[in-house]
Amino acid sequence: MYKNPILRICTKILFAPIILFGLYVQFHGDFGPGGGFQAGVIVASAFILYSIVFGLKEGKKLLPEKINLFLLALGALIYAGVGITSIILGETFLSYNSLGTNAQSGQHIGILLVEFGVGLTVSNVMISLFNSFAGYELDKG
Amino acid sequence: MNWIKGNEMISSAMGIWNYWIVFILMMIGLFIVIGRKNFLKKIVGLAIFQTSVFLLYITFGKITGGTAPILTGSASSIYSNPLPHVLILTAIVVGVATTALGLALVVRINSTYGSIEEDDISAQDLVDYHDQNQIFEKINTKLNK
Amino acid sequence: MITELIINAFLVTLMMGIAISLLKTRSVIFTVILTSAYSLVAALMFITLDAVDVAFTEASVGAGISTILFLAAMAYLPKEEEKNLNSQFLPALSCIILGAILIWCSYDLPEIGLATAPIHLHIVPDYILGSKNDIGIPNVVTSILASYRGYDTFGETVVVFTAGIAVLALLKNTKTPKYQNKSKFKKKVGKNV
Amino acid sequence: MIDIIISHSPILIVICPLMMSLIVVLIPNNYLSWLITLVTTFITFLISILLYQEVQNHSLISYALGNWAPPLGIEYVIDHVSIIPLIIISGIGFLATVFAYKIMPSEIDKNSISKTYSLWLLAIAGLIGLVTTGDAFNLFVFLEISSLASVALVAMGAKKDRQALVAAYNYLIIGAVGATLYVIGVGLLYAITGTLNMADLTERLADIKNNRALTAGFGFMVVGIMVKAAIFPLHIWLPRAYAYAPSAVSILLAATATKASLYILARILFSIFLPSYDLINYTLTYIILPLSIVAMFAGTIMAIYEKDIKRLLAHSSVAQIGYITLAFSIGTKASIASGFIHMANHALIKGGLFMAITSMGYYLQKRITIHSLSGLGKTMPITFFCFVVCSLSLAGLPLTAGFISKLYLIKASISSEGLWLAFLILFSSALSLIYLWKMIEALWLNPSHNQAIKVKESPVIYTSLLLITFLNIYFGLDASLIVNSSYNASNLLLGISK
Repeated sequence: MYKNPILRICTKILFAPIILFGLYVQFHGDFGPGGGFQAGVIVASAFILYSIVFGLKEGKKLLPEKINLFLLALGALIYAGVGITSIILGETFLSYNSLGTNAQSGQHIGILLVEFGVGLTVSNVMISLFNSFAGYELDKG
Repeated sequence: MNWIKGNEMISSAMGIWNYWIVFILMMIGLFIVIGRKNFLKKIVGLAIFQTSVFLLYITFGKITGGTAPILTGSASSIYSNPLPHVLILTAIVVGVATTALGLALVVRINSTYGSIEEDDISAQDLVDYHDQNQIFEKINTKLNK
Repeated sequence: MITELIINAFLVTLMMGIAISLLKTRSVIFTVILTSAYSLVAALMFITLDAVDVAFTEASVGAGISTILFLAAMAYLPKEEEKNLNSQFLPALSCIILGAILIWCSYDLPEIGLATAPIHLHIVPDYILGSKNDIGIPNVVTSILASYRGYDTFGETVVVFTAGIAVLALLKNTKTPKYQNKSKFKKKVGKNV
Repeated sequence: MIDIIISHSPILIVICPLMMSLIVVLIPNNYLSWLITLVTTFITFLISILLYQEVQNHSLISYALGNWAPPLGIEYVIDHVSIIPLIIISGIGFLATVFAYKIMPSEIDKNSISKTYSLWLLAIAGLIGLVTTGDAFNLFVFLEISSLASVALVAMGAKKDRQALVAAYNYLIIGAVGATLYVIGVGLLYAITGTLNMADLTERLADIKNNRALTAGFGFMVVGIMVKAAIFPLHIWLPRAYAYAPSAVSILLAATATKASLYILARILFSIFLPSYDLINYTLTYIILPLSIVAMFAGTIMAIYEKDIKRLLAHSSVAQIGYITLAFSIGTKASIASGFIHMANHALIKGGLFMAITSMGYYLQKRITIHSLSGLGKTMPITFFCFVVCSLSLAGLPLTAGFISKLYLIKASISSEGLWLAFLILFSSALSLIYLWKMIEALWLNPSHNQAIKVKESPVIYTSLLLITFLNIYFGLDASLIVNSSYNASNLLLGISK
């Protein structure tokens, strides 16, 4: 845990803009380069920066492991859920035409939901990867 | 097939020297995976090998004078091929997943074997193997008495 | 056209330099830094080859996250790689043979940048048209990624999920027999053989 | 409701284990996570039987994902060929889950059992996705899912023996290099044809003659899949991976993992590259035939000298895979059918043998080697009986499933290659009798070390063991089910030419 105040203050200042930029990349994927994977990594880098500077315990307080594991599974479940709803609505797996009022808005909704699921899973996987590597020394049997 | 020949004879390697560079990078990565004995270096070699394969896919998709596959509304613009980009987006994240699992295994191996060199580890396994055999020899001799 | 050639040549020589120096180094820190440099230069190469989405992913996932993982793992690993004792002839030979096969086969591959290559003619026009009319998204890569080949991305998310769960299962509360054999195993057996 | 399941069954069979693996991770209670895994594998097995009926009526089910027509979107193809590995994987997956109830807690520490079951379901879903997909790149993605999950499962064996970590590491690196070689092959083929869909690839490959990139792409794809199918020179990772994995995992992997890759090899050789006929003929007769003959003998000889039982069975798996690739390399309709027959029978045999060894290991709480086996035959009669039946089936003696596959293999090899090959097959299966007798003799005749252990075989463990032994005998007596579906498969594969 770095005592150096400059680092701590900068992290606090930087934390929100990184998340904001991650969300921008997430929802800007339709018009420019971006999408679920890149957004998930950017959001994860904010949390990793926080747990580097403030220490793993603070990082675990910010995002507890239980919630991290739950969000990890939730992202992929959202993706599979979109697929299952398109089956229930009568089309084949992962077809978005019937999700919205007309085919094009259905595609928009489907792509946004799917990208959000990918972003959620990728960000939480990267955070849990960092926590397992960083915390390995602490609870080694 | 006329499309291979392009505008001038293919024997002049002008059009495909880029492939050769990518192939050389691939072989350096593969050599690190096969040649080096350090377990961490093998994972680095695998990452290099996979990144070079991604470069090969993207060089397939390039059209001279084409722009990024983002529709700009004007009908005349030529777009590079978007399909290899989609495949490589998937392959990059698969590569990182393999690297993460490999690193977790290397950390565990280091904490139980004390080293991540192939020679030290196989030497320790050999010593394990002989210890086990000695234990069974003792059991057999006790049994035959 | 010439500037693009110069940039391309510069980036390629940079990558070649990084790859060869990776062969040479034995210090682990330098290897990790070189790997992330390699990913970053690859991202630049992707930009010159008009693959902007891939460059973004390679920079953030390839150079970003894998470097963090390498650094986090490096904290537990020995800092110096062993001197390689045995001969490198067989691996070098197999790589040279494989490289020769690849270069031999590149003569029949379509020329780089040729607009009439088969991959640009078969399904890609339908993707570009479809992405404009059916899906209405300017970024064709995202429309293919999420809608046309959405199942690939689903498999992709499950691969990331598997890696996350596997690393959690491997590194969390692990109890393995630490040094199984209590024999007089010397640390550097390889050294004095 | 039922017709929704039927019409969407090609995708449901993959999605059901995938989604359940996402849910099982979140369940803290170990018993509940096993129960959900059991129910999921049972449902998957039911859907695979449903699919088997579907395939019998109309011989090819194509399921376009995302409602996009095949060359654009990804397509799932289920036909006579892919239904065989599909049923093997879901069937053995269900049996192994039933068996793993008591074995898993004794081998993996308490708080990572729900993660292990999640990886277990992911491995099964990855293998099923590998078999059903009709798209070359989607096959790579599911190949990665199943191999990452199997590597993690093998590494979980580190609680018992630290060598599991090195075995898992080798499995990961060799598997990753193999998968990357496969991706290079797909890339080269994509560059010269422009498509990724397998059916579309066949059409477009037909009119490309003696193109160097085609030969190189074919070579890379086949070598990549040979690494995954552990065919002879590239099988180095298999014995240690199966020996040091947790016992329940080695049952699942030994019976299913290589079968999916062997199916992909058959799909590449006989359906994607069928038009380039001379290339296939050359590879089959000059590369795969000699390799599988060497595999038969090398695997058996290594098994004879092996002391650790699980590694012995892994070496014998390498030999049995040699039989399957030998059947493919002869290349006639009868021989490819015998390849599929042996694929099914070998899954039953190897599953049964590993289950018997695991139940012995569970009672002894020790690593099973030739020495620790002595005298167990008398104390555990049921397991010993099942072990004997499965080893007879492995050796290929009459009235067992193994005999059927050896019979059809020898018939096929006589009709096309002549007597020398049939003699080699008989000689190598005679050799395999040596290590089987070595084990049975240790079990029955040797005096047991400590008469003290009074072993009460719990029914939970030996029910699935008895079931798999019964299947071995049943398919030995009435093998019409396996033989007919294998002949349907080889007719479909080679329907055009021979």
